[in-house]
Amino acid sequence: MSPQPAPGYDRSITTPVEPASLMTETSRKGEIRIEDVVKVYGSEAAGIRAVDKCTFDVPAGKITVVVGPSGCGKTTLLNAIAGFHSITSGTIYLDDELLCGTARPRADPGPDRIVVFQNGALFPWKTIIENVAFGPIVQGRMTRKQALDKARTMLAEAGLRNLESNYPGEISSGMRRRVEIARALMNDPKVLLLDEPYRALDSLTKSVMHEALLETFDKNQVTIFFITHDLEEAIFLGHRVVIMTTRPCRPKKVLTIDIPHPRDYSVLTAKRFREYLDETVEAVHEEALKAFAAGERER
Amino acid sequence: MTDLGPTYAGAGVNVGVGDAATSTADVTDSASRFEVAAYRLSQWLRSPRPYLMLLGFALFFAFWYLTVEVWKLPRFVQMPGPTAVITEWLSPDPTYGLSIYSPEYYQHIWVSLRRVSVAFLLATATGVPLGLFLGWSQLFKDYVFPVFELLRPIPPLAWVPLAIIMFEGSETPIIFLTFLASFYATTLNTMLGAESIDVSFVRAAYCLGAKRRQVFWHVVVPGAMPFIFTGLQISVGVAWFSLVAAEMVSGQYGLGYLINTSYTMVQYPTMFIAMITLGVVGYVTSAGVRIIGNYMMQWRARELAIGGEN
Amino acid sequence: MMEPDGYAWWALQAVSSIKFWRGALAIMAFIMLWELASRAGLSRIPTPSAVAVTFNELMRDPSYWFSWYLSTQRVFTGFIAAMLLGIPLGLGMAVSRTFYGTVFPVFEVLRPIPPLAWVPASIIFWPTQELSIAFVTFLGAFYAVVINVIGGAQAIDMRYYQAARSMGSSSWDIFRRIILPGTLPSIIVGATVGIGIAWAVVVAAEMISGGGSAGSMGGAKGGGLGFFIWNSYVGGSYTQIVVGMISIGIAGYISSALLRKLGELVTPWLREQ
Amino acid sequence: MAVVQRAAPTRAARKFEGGSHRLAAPSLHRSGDTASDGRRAQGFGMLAGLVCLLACAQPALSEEVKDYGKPGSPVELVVGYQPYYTESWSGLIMRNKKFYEKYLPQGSKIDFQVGLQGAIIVNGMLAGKVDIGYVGDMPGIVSTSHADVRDIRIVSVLGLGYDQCNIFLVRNDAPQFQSPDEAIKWLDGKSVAVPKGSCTDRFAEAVFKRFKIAPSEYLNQSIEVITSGFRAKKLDAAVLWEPTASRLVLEKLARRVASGASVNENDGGFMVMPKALIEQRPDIVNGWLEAELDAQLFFADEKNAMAVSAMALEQTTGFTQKALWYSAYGSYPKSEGGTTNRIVLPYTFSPEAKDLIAKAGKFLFEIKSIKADIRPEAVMPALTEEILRKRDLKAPVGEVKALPDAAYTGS
Repeated sequence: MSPQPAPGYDRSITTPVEPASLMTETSRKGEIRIEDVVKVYGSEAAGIRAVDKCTFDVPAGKITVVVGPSGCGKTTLLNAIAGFHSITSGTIYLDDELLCGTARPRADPGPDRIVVFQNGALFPWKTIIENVAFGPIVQGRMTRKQALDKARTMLAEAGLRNLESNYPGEISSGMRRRVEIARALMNDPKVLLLDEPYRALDSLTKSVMHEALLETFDKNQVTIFFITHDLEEAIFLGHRVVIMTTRPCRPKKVLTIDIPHPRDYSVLTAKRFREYLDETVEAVHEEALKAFAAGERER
Repeated sequence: MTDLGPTYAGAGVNVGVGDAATSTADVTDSASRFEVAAYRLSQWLRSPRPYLMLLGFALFFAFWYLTVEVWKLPRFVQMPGPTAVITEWLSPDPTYGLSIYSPEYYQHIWVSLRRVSVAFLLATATGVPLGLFLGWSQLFKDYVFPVFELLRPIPPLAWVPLAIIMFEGSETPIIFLTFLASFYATTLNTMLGAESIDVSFVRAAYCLGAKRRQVFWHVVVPGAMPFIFTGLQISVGVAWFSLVAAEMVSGQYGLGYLINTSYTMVQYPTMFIAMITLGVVGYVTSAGVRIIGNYMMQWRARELAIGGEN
Repeated sequence: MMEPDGYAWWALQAVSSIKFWRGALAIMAFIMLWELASRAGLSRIPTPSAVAVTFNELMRDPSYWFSWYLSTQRVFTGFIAAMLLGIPLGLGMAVSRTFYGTVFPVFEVLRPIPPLAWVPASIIFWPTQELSIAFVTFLGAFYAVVINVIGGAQAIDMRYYQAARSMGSSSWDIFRRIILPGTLPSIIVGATVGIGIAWAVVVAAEMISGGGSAGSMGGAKGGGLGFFIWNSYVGGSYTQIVVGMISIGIAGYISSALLRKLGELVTPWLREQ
Repeated sequence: MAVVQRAAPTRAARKFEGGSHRLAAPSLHRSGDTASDGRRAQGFGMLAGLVCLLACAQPALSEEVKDYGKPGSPVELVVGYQPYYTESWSGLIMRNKKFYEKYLPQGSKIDFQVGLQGAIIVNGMLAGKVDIGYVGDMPGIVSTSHADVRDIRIVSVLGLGYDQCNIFLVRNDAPQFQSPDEAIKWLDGKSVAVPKGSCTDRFAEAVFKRFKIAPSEYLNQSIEVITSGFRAKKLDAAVLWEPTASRLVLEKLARRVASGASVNENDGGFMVMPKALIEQRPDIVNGWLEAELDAQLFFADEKNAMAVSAMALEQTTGFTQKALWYSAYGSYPKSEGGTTNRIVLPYTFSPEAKDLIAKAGKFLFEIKSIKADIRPEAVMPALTEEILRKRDLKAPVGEVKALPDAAYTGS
């Protein structure tokens, strides 16, 4: 099922569109500082050490992409930030507010850090619009009518206008990803945590999704913490790319990609892109070999 | 050798009447439900299925008719033949006093139906919440589930004598036995339903700011719904199983009682009428639960109609 | 260190886990509650202590074990017949459309009739009481086996066929190499469900044909755990009823567990899932 | 019926339990049904139709008749008898004293099988598993009404009685009744249990019709279920036959308040045999009836009271010898429907026996228990009359008298 291109989406115009309706919140920063985080599953001795002394920053309002071989602990890190998993030691700060540390090993999940899951997590038993309006209604921030109206505008902007009353099972997986991001943005999160969201998509849909994500980012300037194992995707999307070692993961190389935003597809063939690629592919390949040798079954 | 050519297009699970071999991708709202049903019906009629079905029934009745009435094979001769059963069933003045014209026939059906529905509703009212809590809170499950598992292997029908002793009158033991069978099926399936919910839905809900209670109502309950209805269907079938046994042992009215009494009164046609009625009523009740299930879960029905995405 | 998946290691793991202790505590509480309730005369059910005493006596009584033997024999005759007939029928229906079209509607119409409704008819039809009870257990297990086999055969992924077909295998190869192994897991599931139902049905069949008003000839004899419970009820010794119930629970549990074990042996590729 | 939902919860194997809900259109088949598919189905249908027609044309086998062998040759017979039915204790005595061995050819094997009530024996006879039946009046009459399955005839009268197969029992804490009639009226609106299809069932429905009584529950329960029902205090009343009635009274589980004698309704026990046996083996039938006469004479002799109750004790479970003795020889006060001569043993079809059969038959047809009134050829008095004439005895051949309690010498 080929996704219909969103109407009115035209990359040719260069001036960024000022998203008036979304910037009402106080200018949120959304900077994450991860310091010496260690995570061991199971008992100290016999357990599996997933994250080892991991330290790096996720700048506010920027896209940070974490790349690493499968099963190296990236998802554990994301889960720790989101508050699904506890950490053994070290600290994670969000805008200098402590998310989790030795005192409080597990952060509380909240609408400031919303996760977009690998296989998608739209509630199949709610229609598209109910899904999108779910957050504000549940938090009691808006009445049902207000939430539905705002959801309707969000969907319209994302070009998903005529799908409001459909169920997630009835639309393509590409469209589902965009609804999921719309659902997240409804809550004006400080950080969007994306756990390899485009992994299951074919490459054509993937490229459309990349451009849609960039377009959404242009409008919202929300901090994005993006996990993938696809290097090209990382460089194309990210302001900053963090290359992780194999398990237990530690940042091996941190790269700032100074290709200006908003980027479009032409970037892929740009010389600068290739240089970044050469620089990083060797590092990533090395880690991939080690992971392969360990026979790590991708969790 | 028979054809093994598998088909790939739209070979998903069909729902509702007939075989939804619709490979048309866009079953959207615009095509009204009636047109879809009409299309499926015409598709069904053109295919050999209805004729095979008739053939199947014809063979079954022929076998029954021949062995009992024409060939009179040794073991079969005591059985009443289809003609005897059907004439008794439809005759305004039945020889043994029971046919579609006699009010007593409907009283038996009504009593059995009432018992099954009371037991079924009780089992649903207790089984579903218990199942949901078992699936939802690990602590609750650690304490309650072992006791549940301790009692479950004992077949509900082994409770017949104890039920007769424990409960007053002749009605409550029967209700208890029917309830017990359904209760196990409903609780277990609901629990499995609650447990089978993909953890990312729960996490997504928490992310979106839902509190624990809201997650329970907005995620666990709807998510477990398909399993709950599987459980309810099984529990209706199982309720009929134990109702029959309970009625046979001691009771008044009810199809199980009717089968048993017509056996001791040597009225075999009436016994077969009761058995067939039991089959039909059992089928109708479980079909009813299935239809309610499909109606309640619109999202699943429409998702499956299009071959169901992963 | 014990090798990780050895039995001893598993047992140690089970005992040390908190879940085990909570479960044990809950069961203890349940039994205590039962004891107090019965002793206080709340319910007419005999107290666990009395039941334990009777259980102890019965252990030495050969006729008690003989009823185990009879019931098991009836369950397994019915069960094996259900497998021998059910699996081919299920596979046949899954494989050929004509067979499915003809047989399945009749099967669907007969299935809602509870097996126990067949007890009187089965007493009339079959010459001996053993056969009539075995027929009823056969019916109980038969439906579950056929349904599961059909379900299993259909759940086999299309790609396996296409792969086999592209490698030029004949219909027989596909049947033997794809459908049979593919359906094996659901045959096991069907068997486990079937044996559970068979045990429940044998109890009632023995009760009804042994003692209930739809009794068959040979009045007092009959035997089997179901009849043992019925006889204790009629004889007025209520503790034996509970003993009988527990025995059937254990028997049913053991046979299902055995089947599950067999299932794991037969389908090794499913183990590490 | 705890249907185990998920043995091994593997996600891959889709599991179906007893009640599968949406059975997928078998995706193994071509989902688009091409014409060839249709043609093959029709062809298949044609073939099956042909086979049916061929089969129907086949001549019907003769009605399945059991072969009892040539006259004079040894025979194997199954005798369905009721040790739990005092009126038919001649069967009990036959089993113990083996009188038939004198009259049957050498090497004949007789297998006595216990039936909890007459109807079960009749079902066995119709299924060809039982050859001779000792049954009450209702099952006896009902057995003759299924000639299409197996032609069964009543050949001898085991006994008639006014307080044998028609005893009203009530729970101990029921009010004290001045008279049996008052007791019977008390039953209105109560839960009454009776083994359906037995002589007490016919008797109870006849009495209820006559006294215009409508019990709140008219439960079909076997004698065992009724015994346990009284023990568990769940039943108001029951209509039973001896010896269970005496057992309940002696074990103080229930009180006897009335019987057939209080309403002048008698009942009887009969011996039934298939026509095939009577026609193929007159020697066996006569031999058996001679032995039956000896058994009834033995039963009628007061001296044998203790011996008979001992035999009964040996062939029943759950009964004391005292209860068994009381069921046949005990004397119950008039206020409880007691009678002086407990059982009359007519052996052949005395006028009372004939009139009982006619009355009962008409009533059973009225309440639609049998398809048509009794066939005249269903009753065959000639055989027993011939034997009586040969031994120049007259019906009734004896009576079982109520004896004083002292006569019971057991513990």
